[in-house]
Amino acid sequence: MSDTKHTEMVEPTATSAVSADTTKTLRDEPRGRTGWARILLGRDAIMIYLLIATIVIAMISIPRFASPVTVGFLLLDVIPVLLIAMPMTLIIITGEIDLSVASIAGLTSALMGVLWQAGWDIGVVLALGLVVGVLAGAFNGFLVAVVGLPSLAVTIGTLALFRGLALVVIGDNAVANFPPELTAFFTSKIGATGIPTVMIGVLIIVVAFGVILHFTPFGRGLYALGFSTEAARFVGIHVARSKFWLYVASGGVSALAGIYWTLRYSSARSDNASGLELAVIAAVLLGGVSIFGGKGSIPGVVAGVLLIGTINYALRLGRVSDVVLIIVTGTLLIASVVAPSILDAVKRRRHDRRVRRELPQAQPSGSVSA
Amino acid sequence: GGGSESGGGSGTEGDQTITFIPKQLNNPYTDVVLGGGEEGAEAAGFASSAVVGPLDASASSQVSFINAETQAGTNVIVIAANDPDAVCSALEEARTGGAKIVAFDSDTNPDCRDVFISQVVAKEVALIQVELISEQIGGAGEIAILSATANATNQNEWIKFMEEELASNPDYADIELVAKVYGDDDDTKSFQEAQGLMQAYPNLKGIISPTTVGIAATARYLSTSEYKGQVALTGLGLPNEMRPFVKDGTVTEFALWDPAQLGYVAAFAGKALADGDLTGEVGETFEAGDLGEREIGEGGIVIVGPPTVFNAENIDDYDF
Amino acid sequence: MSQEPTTDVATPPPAVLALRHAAKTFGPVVALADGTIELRSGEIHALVGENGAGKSTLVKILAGLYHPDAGEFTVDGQPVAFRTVADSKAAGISVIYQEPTLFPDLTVAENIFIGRQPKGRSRLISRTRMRAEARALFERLGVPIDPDRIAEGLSIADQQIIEIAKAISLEAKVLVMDEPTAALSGVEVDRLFAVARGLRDRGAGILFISHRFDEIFALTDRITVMRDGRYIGTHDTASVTTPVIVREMVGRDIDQLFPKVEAEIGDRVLTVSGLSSAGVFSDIDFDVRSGEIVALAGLVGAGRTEVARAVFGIDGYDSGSVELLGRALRPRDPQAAIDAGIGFVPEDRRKQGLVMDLSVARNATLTLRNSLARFGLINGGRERAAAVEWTKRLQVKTGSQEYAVSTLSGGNQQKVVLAKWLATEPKLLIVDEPTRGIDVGTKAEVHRLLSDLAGRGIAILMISSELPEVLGMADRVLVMHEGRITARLDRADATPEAVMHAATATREHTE
Amino acid sequence: MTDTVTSTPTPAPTPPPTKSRPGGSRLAGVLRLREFPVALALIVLVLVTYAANPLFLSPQGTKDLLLNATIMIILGVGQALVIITRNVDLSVGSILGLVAFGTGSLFANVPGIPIIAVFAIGLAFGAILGAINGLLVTLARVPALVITLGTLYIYRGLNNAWAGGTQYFADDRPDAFGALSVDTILGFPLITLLAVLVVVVVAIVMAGTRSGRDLYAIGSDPDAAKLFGIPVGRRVFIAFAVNGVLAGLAGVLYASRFNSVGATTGTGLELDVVAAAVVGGVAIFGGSGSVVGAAIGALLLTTITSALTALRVDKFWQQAIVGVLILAAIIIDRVASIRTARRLRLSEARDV
Ligand SMILES: Nc1ncnc2c1ncn2[C@@H]1O[C@H](COP(=O)(O)OP(=O)(O)OP(=O)(O)O)[C@@H](O)[C@H]1O
Ligand SMILES: Nc1ncnc2c1ncn2[C@@H]1O[C@H](COP(=O)(O)OP(=O)(O)OP(=O)(O)O)[C@@H](O)[C@H]1O
Ligand SMILES: [Mg+2]
Ligand SMILES: [Mg+2]
Repeated sequence: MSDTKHTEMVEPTATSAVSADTTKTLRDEPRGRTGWARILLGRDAIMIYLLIATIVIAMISIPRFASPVTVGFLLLDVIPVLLIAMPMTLIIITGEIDLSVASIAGLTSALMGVLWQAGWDIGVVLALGLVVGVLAGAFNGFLVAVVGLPSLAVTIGTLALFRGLALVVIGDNAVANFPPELTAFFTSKIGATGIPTVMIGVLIIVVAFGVILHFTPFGRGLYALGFSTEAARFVGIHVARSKFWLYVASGGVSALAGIYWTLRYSSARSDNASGLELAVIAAVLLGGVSIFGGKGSIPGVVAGVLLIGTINYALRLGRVSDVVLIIVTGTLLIASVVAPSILDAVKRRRHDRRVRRELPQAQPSGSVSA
Repeated sequence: GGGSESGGGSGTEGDQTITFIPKQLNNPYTDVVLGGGEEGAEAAGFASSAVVGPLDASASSQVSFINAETQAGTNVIVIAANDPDAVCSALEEARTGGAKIVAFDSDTNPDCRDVFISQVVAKEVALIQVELISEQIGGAGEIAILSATANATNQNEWIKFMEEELASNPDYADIELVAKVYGDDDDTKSFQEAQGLMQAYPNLKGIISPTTVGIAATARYLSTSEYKGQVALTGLGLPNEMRPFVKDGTVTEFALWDPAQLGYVAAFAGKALADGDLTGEVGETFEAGDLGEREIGEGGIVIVGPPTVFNAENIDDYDF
Repeated sequence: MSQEPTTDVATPPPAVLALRHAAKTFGPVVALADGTIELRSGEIHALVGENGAGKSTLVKILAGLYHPDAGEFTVDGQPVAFRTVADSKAAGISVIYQEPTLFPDLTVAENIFIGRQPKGRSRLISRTRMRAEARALFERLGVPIDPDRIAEGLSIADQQIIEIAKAISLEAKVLVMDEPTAALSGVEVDRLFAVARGLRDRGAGILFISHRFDEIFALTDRITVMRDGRYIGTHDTASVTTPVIVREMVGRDIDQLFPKVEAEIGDRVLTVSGLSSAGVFSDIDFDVRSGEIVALAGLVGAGRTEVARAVFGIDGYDSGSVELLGRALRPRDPQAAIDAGIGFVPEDRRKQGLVMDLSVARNATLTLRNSLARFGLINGGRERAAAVEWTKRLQVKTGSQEYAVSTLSGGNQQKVVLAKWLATEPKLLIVDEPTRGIDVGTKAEVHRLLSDLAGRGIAILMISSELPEVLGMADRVLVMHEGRITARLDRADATPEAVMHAATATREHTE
Repeated sequence: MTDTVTSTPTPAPTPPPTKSRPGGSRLAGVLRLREFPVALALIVLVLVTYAANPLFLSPQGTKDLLLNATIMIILGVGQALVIITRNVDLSVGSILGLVAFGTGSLFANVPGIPIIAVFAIGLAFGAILGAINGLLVTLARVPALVITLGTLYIYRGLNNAWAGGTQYFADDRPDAFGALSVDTILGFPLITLLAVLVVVVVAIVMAGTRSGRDLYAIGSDPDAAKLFGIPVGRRVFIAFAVNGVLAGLAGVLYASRFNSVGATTGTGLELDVVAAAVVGGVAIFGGSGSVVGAAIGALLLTTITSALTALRVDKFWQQAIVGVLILAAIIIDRVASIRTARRLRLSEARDV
């Protein structure tokens, strides 16, 4: 059936139907923003302004902060969080969570160490590292998406399991003698820009996740199923399949983070990246992703990751104790969720006042149907 | 002094800076070491000294502190490495920027530092502990080791020497090392590891814990259990922490060096390096303030002093 | 016009509850502009109005859930200002909300008594007493529900019955019921009415909201009409007729409620053969042709929804086949069904039909997400255009396309569901209870729409529990009973008696 | 046919066909309890370990087992309260740390302070920290996971700032205080008895009082609870505050049992505590589970570590086994609930 035919079909109905709009609105009440205003005043934009403000303040108040060296060191520090935050964003948007990411990175690292020690080719070592991450992710995905178990509980279990396997694999050894060319590559910079070479790969991954989430049918489906899996099923979204692949992606990207970690620090150990999961989740939530699912964006999360990274680095450069840093991180996190509800309360109060002005408290009804 | 060719924030002699990066902040042993370090830094003539470091003793967490110091143009970085290799590339970068690197307490990979200030000769520490435990258990029986983290450089080196000594020295032929466990320098974990040892090895006669957190936690467990007085305990501990356990008989003797001296000497070594008076070659010497002249030994290692053995008689003479 | 606004009536029995000139706004939306209701004790009072007229909003004010922006509120003549639901409960007001609100993890008994569980001698909760009291309640309602069963997985009808049990057990002096019958079948409705009359006779005031006029006229004593968030008037039920009420509700005359136009019936679109699912339905055979409206009639729980879900691929089935235009459909794959040209308007629009927190626009284009993509990427402009086009065509009343669909009234929500399926240009549209909880005006609109769609050659499978709707709309009626089709009636043969007979089929019909 | 029972149009039937469970099937009831599989796993674990290493249940061994579990049990009970309301508190490790350090510092700085006063202050301190979580969660109506992840960092930061490198040792505290976690009654350490008392009291409140049941209702469906008039905010706030009190109690007991309290005391406990509750059958999305289950879960998780050591299982395997155990618990729970659902369907179908 063609589009035009369809139009004709419904049009008559529309014209003959009631046209009374029962949805009255108040005068001079701010409407939902549209177009550019929505983008420029949105949650993501605010995160980006905050990031820029932080950078500017740091440049002014902390000597030497304004330098390409900062860019290099800062980015090298945030790469693992930034990487893992990508699939984590998608997973949290679907209303699930993955706490096992850091353990997968640790497992990858441990396995790389053992294989490399045993004399395997480095290419094979890297490939197997990635494969084990993907398998670990698939295991999570199977339990969460296929069996339908609650992800918070499942991934607390696999958090222990994967870290435990890392210990089983490498024990208390640490493997350090990775090929120097390779480890050097992982800390190398692009010319004089100070930007680490590996950022190119990271950027590709970030853009890929951004496009998937924001510009594909799959991404649209993720938001829908984040709010209501049942309604999502009724529009043909493959709920289990979508979630399964997200966990696989999470496992794969966590493995990449594990590889990066191993080669950047040139050290494969069972405890690599331990505790990173909470840092990633903190950054993702700060970036505006709702822990209940359905809300969030990649630009916001990138800004969130960089904001924490920048504050982190600036405070260290200013030799401010890490004590302050964790207090700041915690406060930011709380502020990021509390601030909107305070704003809401303020808005509601203003609204109430306006309403009282517009709706006389006791007006004779007398209205009779004519 | 010679012109140090620092890149980033080159310091003439008058405005040199030094930064200490311990394994972990807010740890009592570390605080004593750092106290000595800051005193040394002042005495050696640094314009300013700072202490930065992570709140957790994880392998890679020190790297971003090194990076920040590199960028800040610090002249001397004194570090106790959580992982000998993980900090390496960052230290290399710092050196490229002109900084001098002094490792203390726990060594880095020798390639990425100028000197290592060691408490004592590693082997000597190991032997003393074996000797103490052997005395306490009467030269025969099962013993176990309760260490810090599985990757701790210094602990692992001592353990290696202990194992070698137990295997080779005929005096210890009747002593059997049955287990090595790790308390991760965490009070709770060490406590439970000690407890697990008792159950898993009913015939256990003694425990060596070459880490201050581990020995204190183990002592606390023993003193509150039926094993008090049955199982001997020795290792490396802080006198202030161990005093009650020595007094109540849980522990007879344990050892340690003076941690403050470690920091103190490290500061002077850093100063000599920064001034160009020292390059890190074997046989070079430098003046370490009140502690006199020190020499760089094999592998670029400077030994601070012999360990002290503490027991009920002498423990009240020490306050750290 | 025959009406007597009670505001003018000389004070007969005083109102047990009176809300006057109440207003409530949500952001820019005025949900209630001038709501007024006066409820006397010992009466059953109907509140009627189109979808979005503000009935539920008014109810939530009575319940203490919403704080009105303006208006005066008295209970027993005393001004009150409820801060929480607990306040209104304390004042003797008990409410059944439009949407069932059970706690899925708690037992049925506990759901009824939560917050006021009977206590035993130890001053702790006595489960035995609670169970016994729950059982007594169900006996009174004449329904056998196990009080120890957890509420999870109960059918909507059972949930609604538990809500009713909960409300009457409070022995409140005011009972407010917001569309309690929407999910109930005739027998259950009758029982509810008997209970309601009993309560009235004992002096309770009952406020009853429904879109079904037969119920309103059968049960209530007075009727209050609302339109556009405003009070229009109150009538004695005995002295008023449906057309009058309808005119007041919509502000105009509704001439034709079921404008079935004869459509040309073409080729077979859907063929279902031998479909069985153990314990749910068996041997379901039927087809739907283009331009034809086939109704699946039956009592609630006959298994109609289950058949539709299996056809659409939400649920699996054990044997049989589903073919669309001669091509077999993959089981358990709704996307395949959508691609093949099926649209499905489910019965529970809040849980299944819509993603309540997403915007109107996103909801309207969710079904289009694949076809809006070029090279795998969605074109934002086309998406917006599609959303605007389809919500306009169906005249969805909303402040903005960007508002969450949860802020719309029930009827407008249903229109969004229809919009999103019509946008896929389906060959077969399955509509499950398409007018549940929808006002007369909108209902007529939906019927006209379905009729139009059929006229355009779309095959329509309609599930409905409302007999007039079934009889008015369908070309053919299939009646189900206990998971089997017990009768196939042509439009001409489909009398109310024939359908009801098959729906309550005795053995010989099923064998 | 499935459950057509409730909507059968047959005229009002005689009393509901549900039979009250006869006494004989009480055993079946026990077998169906959510706590049953965990308790069984615990018993099997203890027996197997005992068979392999009799020392495991020696008086000292038993005492150690119970002592190890004590703090986790108390934390698990508190966490269960919060999880049942469909919230979570990740800050318990930090609360425990702050209170433990506070306890150490009280004894060190206020010589002669009565032990009971220290307990009171510790509990009050915990209550305040928990109440801050509760206030933020209920007033700002934001997800607990985010808030308590935030306070996890903040409380830990405060602990670090307060303690610095200072640690207080067992020596700084009166012997009577330390003896609490050493002395036993009939083989049960005093503080374990305290933990058991906590479990019993909280279990009775949760099962037998209206406010306890409200917590389940809130966790089962928070929106419905609000519609129903349950004071959701107040109840959730109280759950957080009580959890804070219990974390505070755990902190005081920590100071009694362990040697040192300082800046890092209690770090990283949060996920273990949540795991204990989950293993004990508390549904992570609220509404079901019990504090007794959580306590058994805590006991199981702490016992497994000791058991593996006693069995001389390679210590590198321990964490992996704990992971497997958590997963097993969740899967068993799911299987059990599927079977319950099937049983319901069948029984109601039979009633037709
Ligand atoms: N929470 C809310 N936020 C914004 N708008 C709302 C909200 N609740 C209701 N509305 C709006 O208020 C108006 C009245 O809604 P209400 O639910 O009271 O209608 P109703 O008469 O009960 O309709 P129905 O018969 O469909 O249930 C509608 O236009 C609706 O969109
Ligand atoms: N969500 C559910 N959970 C458990 N059982 C359900 C659920 N929905 C329906 N049922 C049960 O499945 C059986 C078939 O119900 P179904 O909804 O298919 O009937 P129906 O004929 O479509 O009735 P209607 O559409 O009028 O509700 C009924 O016994 C019903 O109680
Ligand atoms: Mg309504
Ligand atoms: Mg149905």
